[in-house]
Amino acid sequence: MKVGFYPGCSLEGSSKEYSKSLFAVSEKCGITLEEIKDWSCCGASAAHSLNHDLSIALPARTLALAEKQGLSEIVIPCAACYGRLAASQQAILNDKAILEKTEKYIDMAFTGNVQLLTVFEFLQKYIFPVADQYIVDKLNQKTACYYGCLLARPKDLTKLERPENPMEMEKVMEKAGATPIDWAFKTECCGAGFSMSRTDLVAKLSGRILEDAAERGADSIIVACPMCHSNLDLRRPEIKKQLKKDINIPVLFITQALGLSMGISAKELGLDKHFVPTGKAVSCIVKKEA
Amino acid sequence: MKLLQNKVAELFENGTINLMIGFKEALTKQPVPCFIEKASEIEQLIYTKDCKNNLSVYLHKPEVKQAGKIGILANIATLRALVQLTSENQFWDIEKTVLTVNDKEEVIVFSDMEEVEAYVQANFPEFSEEDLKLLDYLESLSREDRWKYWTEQFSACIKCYACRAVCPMCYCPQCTVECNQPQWIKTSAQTTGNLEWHIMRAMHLAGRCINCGECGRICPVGIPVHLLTVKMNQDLFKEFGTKSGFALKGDYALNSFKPDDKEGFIK
Amino acid sequence: MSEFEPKIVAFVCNWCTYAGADLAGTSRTQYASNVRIVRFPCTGRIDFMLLMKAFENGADGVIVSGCHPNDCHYTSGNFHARRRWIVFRSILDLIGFDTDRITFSWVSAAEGKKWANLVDEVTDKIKAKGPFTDLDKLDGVQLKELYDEAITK
Amino acid sequence: MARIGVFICHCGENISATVDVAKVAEEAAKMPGVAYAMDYKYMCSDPGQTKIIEAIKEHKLTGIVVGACSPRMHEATFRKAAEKGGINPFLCEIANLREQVSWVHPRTEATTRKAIDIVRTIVNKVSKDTPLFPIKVPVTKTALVIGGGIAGIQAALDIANAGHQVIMVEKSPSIGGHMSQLSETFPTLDCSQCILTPRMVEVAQHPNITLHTFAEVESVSGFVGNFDVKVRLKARSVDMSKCTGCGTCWQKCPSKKIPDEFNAGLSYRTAIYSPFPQAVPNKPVIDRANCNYFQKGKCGICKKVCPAGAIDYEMEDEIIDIKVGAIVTATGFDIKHTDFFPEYGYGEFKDVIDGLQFERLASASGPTSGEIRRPSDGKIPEKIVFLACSGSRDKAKGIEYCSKICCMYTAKHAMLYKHKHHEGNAYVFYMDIRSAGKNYDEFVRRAIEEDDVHYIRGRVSRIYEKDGKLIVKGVDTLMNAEPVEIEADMVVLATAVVANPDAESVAQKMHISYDKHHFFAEAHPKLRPVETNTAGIMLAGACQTAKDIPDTVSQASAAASKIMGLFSSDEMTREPVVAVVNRCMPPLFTTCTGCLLCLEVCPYHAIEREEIKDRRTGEILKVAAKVNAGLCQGCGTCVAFCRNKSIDLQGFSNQQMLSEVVALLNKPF
Repeated sequence: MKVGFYPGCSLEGSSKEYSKSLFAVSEKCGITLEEIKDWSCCGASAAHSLNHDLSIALPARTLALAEKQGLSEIVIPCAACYGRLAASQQAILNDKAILEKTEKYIDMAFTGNVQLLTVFEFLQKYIFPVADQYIVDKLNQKTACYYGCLLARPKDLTKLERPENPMEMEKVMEKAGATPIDWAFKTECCGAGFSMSRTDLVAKLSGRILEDAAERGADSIIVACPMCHSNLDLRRPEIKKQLKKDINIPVLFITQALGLSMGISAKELGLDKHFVPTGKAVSCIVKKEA
Repeated sequence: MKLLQNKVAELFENGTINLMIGFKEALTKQPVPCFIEKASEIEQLIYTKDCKNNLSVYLHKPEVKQAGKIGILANIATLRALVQLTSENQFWDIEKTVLTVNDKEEVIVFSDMEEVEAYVQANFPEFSEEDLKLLDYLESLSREDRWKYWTEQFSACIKCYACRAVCPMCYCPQCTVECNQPQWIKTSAQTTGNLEWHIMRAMHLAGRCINCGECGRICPVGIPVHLLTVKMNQDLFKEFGTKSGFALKGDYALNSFKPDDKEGFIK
Repeated sequence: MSEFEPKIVAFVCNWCTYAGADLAGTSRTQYASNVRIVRFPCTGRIDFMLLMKAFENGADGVIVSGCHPNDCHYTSGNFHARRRWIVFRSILDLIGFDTDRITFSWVSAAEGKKWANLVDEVTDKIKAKGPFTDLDKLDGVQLKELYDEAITK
Repeated sequence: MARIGVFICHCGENISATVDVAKVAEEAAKMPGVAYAMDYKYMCSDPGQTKIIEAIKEHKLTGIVVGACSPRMHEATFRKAAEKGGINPFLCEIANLREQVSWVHPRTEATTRKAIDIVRTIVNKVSKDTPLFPIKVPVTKTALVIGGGIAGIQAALDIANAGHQVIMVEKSPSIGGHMSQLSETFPTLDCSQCILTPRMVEVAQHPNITLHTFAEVESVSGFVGNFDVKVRLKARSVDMSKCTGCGTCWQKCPSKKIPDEFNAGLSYRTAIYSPFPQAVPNKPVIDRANCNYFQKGKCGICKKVCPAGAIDYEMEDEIIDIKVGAIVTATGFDIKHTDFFPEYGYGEFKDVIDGLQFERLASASGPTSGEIRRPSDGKIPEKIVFLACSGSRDKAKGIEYCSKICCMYTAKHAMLYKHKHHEGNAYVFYMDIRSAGKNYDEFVRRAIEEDDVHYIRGRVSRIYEKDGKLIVKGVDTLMNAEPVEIEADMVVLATAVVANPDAESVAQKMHISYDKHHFFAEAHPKLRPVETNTAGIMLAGACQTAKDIPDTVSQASAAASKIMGLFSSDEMTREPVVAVVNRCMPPLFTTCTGCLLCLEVCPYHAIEREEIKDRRTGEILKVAAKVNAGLCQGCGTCVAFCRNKSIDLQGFSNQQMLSEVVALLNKPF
């Protein structure tokens, strides 16, 4: 089974472990991920606020390349990348004039017949049907599933059933033998865009998220977005200053958590790349009862 | 063929019908309509791809209605006409049995109009390529050239009203052209009167025409009159999403509206 | 030769545009005298055949006007009329009839000024286009040809 | 041959200043069919009218044209004069020479020519005019009131007190509607039930009112003055004539866990129940969907305990036919429930409640006997947050309109809470305060200034639960757009007022129009706000749009007075400008094809199917359209729609309109 894969910048850099763990889990389940050759930036960071045409053309180029490469489906793990690619595809398919303009910009044909998958859709479609035979361990911990903004919004792109209280990640975690907690900050802002410019704001916003997770007894926080991860994982010193207390809950990518339940080693899943030690989460794991 | 004849024979035998409207062979390539009143005549009944006539037009005729129980062999255009006519409340006084022969040459006897409707919706025909090509060509012309084209065409019209006679949707007991209090349309075959007739015909059939193309085929002077209504149906679908001969609870563009209907010409 | 004075017929509804034209009068708004109003209860009553008859009888331009959408005295007459006009115009377009000579408009009972401007605009437009002879030519030419043919024989 | 008289008015100098009136009269005299023409200074004056009357007699005129001001001014005047002269008023038509000629053009020949053209056009029209006679329709002087809320109650009492018969149909087992659920009412804080209950009793005891509760309208046919209505009396399973309302049955009923509609789901009721203690009639019904006997086939306790032997499990729905002359539609409204708000917890937080639930909590007859307690644990909340505009004025939620009552009842709620619990804190998030109404703004000010309710201008983005508290996150836009977080014990959403779930089907049964939100449409938004487009059917209350009690009651009385007007004589007279389907000799009977496509076109549903039958055998000879003159308003949309001109409009017939066009054009302008 072969599925296309669009990494985007984060999965090549700050969130290499997201990519690594996704590949590890996929491989375990017999799915081959094929990267789109010569892909370009999705335009998430700035393009859409500077130039509307560019914000559509950039993702369109990548999608056109995917078509050329013969991929019918691509998984886009990064929430921001998914948002941009899906928005661009929708805009083009809804308006012939935009299609014509964009084709001229990218100098390639665009049919829009590539199906885009969020990481949840990918797991649901390809991993879930076979997961049970590979899941050997039970995570055995309370997890706070954190969605942030772009995984759930806008709802007509992400297609989640309950955008204000999504349950997709919870389903995965239950499968992996964890106990997802009911908490209040699932879809609150982590301060994403201010990651570099206003770390004080990130500390405040991400701090509230960590605090609520901690107060409700989470052993780990599960994310599926590189931005969420870096804010929650990287900004602990600032958060500590803000909250005036230390919170040591590790933050795992959903694929890392799932990988752990499949018995994949911490190293293979890139757990060593985190700032907050993940040992606490790993230590909870027990063998799955037969 | 035998299958079809057997089926019809069966219908005669069990008293379901006492008149069958179908097709028989003719000297020309195109089969012609035939009316079968007794079982012994069933042998002549045929159905081929060339059976183009829209037989539903005969259902308006008093002499046909008199038969009481009528069987009708219908091609897809005829089926659409039957659906449209049902939506226009035209069959309250006859009992009819509808037959068709599908692509796999199976004979289908519909048990009611709902079945016909379902069949039509599943096999809804596209506009003919040929017609669309001609329309595209006409649209590519300048307005003046279009005017020239059509007025030349209409100047040949002899007002024989064959287009009306052959149309299953033209069933008014008295047509507006026969109205003389007031006289809406000039009776003589002059181009202005002809033009008015054809515009009026197109208006009255817009959204009701079921694209059988009979009017264009029948015209003795070769005016492609069917293009007017084909274009109207195309436009109506584009503007309002309505389809003629599609549903028994008709959705007719001209007796309905949406408050936000779009147009670009009202100041 | 005196300037061409076009004949313009206006088909209007009683409740909005006719009242709007009355308002133009009570506010003494001057406009071109080339227009003749025919009053209908509602735009829904305006038969497309009457538009054709107007041109056939020598109108150079036609105005059709009624209540704005949602303002119809009979709630939906103008909505039905609008659909009818969309279809009618598209038939005329296909045939190549000069649809520039028909102006559709919404003029409310409060829009006396709009009515006056509309009449002026249409009058100017039709003046610039010249007399409507498309229909005269049709039968005229035909008869003349027949006549010539007969003479030469 | 027609003998038409033409009368040209100078209107002082209003017409004669720019139009050569003498010339117009002179030209008119030459027009075919014109027997007499004259001009005069003031045609509408008494001497002017006398001249017309005399001329009609002297010249034996058969029709007249008055060239004067707009027909919208004096058509009625001149038609009366024509009638006095002895000709049918509809043979008098007006040529508009003032508003559309003399006032808008300078004094030129072209202007006079235009005047002559117009006169000629109208002369031509009159030559095709036919005498028309007012249409008389008999009236059944019984009114049907659909809905037994305060709107229906008020309308029914007004009509009944005027001496007419009223039939009231109410869907639920008791009348009273939403008003009976309310605690106190703004702006006076008088107890809702105290003012409503006497009215309910009055309805039940009124000699002119027949009350059918637990009943629904099945179908409405006919037309103004003559409606035929089928009403379904749903099986109560309790014989009303035997039942004494003693209550033994519902005390003993074992199905006790059914959410109580009257208490907005905050308490439970039994399967055999009377909705509330003051219900009218106060006799129970069996809710068959929740009854053990009907669902499982065993129980039958109520039958065993009933001392009057009133329980009848075999009872069936009954359909009754009634004839009424007019209908008041007062079917009320519904509100959005808390599950409509994902951002406020999808309705899953027990202490996030809607306005009606709060009413029940605050009501002395409610589940907490008027003590405001949390549904989750019964504790008295220390902090309540009220959210106005929950759903209303929110395009993203598909509700663009203002629900109108929320600003007021939210202020009331906050006040009631503060009055009952002085130490408590009440917060109100609002967009704007809309308190237009007598003593309304004073009321809101009182809540803010005297009762110390904290008003925060801003919206709430999210509510979540934490440690038994509801965290309300919003923004205060007046304080430099500061985010606000409040730890509340209870949140009350002033959810949007919406149409009843079955409003659409009700409207379709009644043949009345409705908007996209399924609120019923009035005939004219300003000038006919209580009538519908279907003559004889009126609207009252919140089925038309969100309304408070005073507005509802006013409209109900207005609807009643419209109906009283209708019932003031035995026959209604209607303008004869109506559409008619032609008739001709057999075997054609009519040129109508019977396609009946015009049924959809008519805004008034005035066109119906007619079967023309053989008088002896009863055999159907033809199906055709028929215009109901009682319903037709004369717009003529069907006339232009009919393909073969089988319908014509009296007064604006095809003949008339075409001859106007021809007369206009066949002369140089």
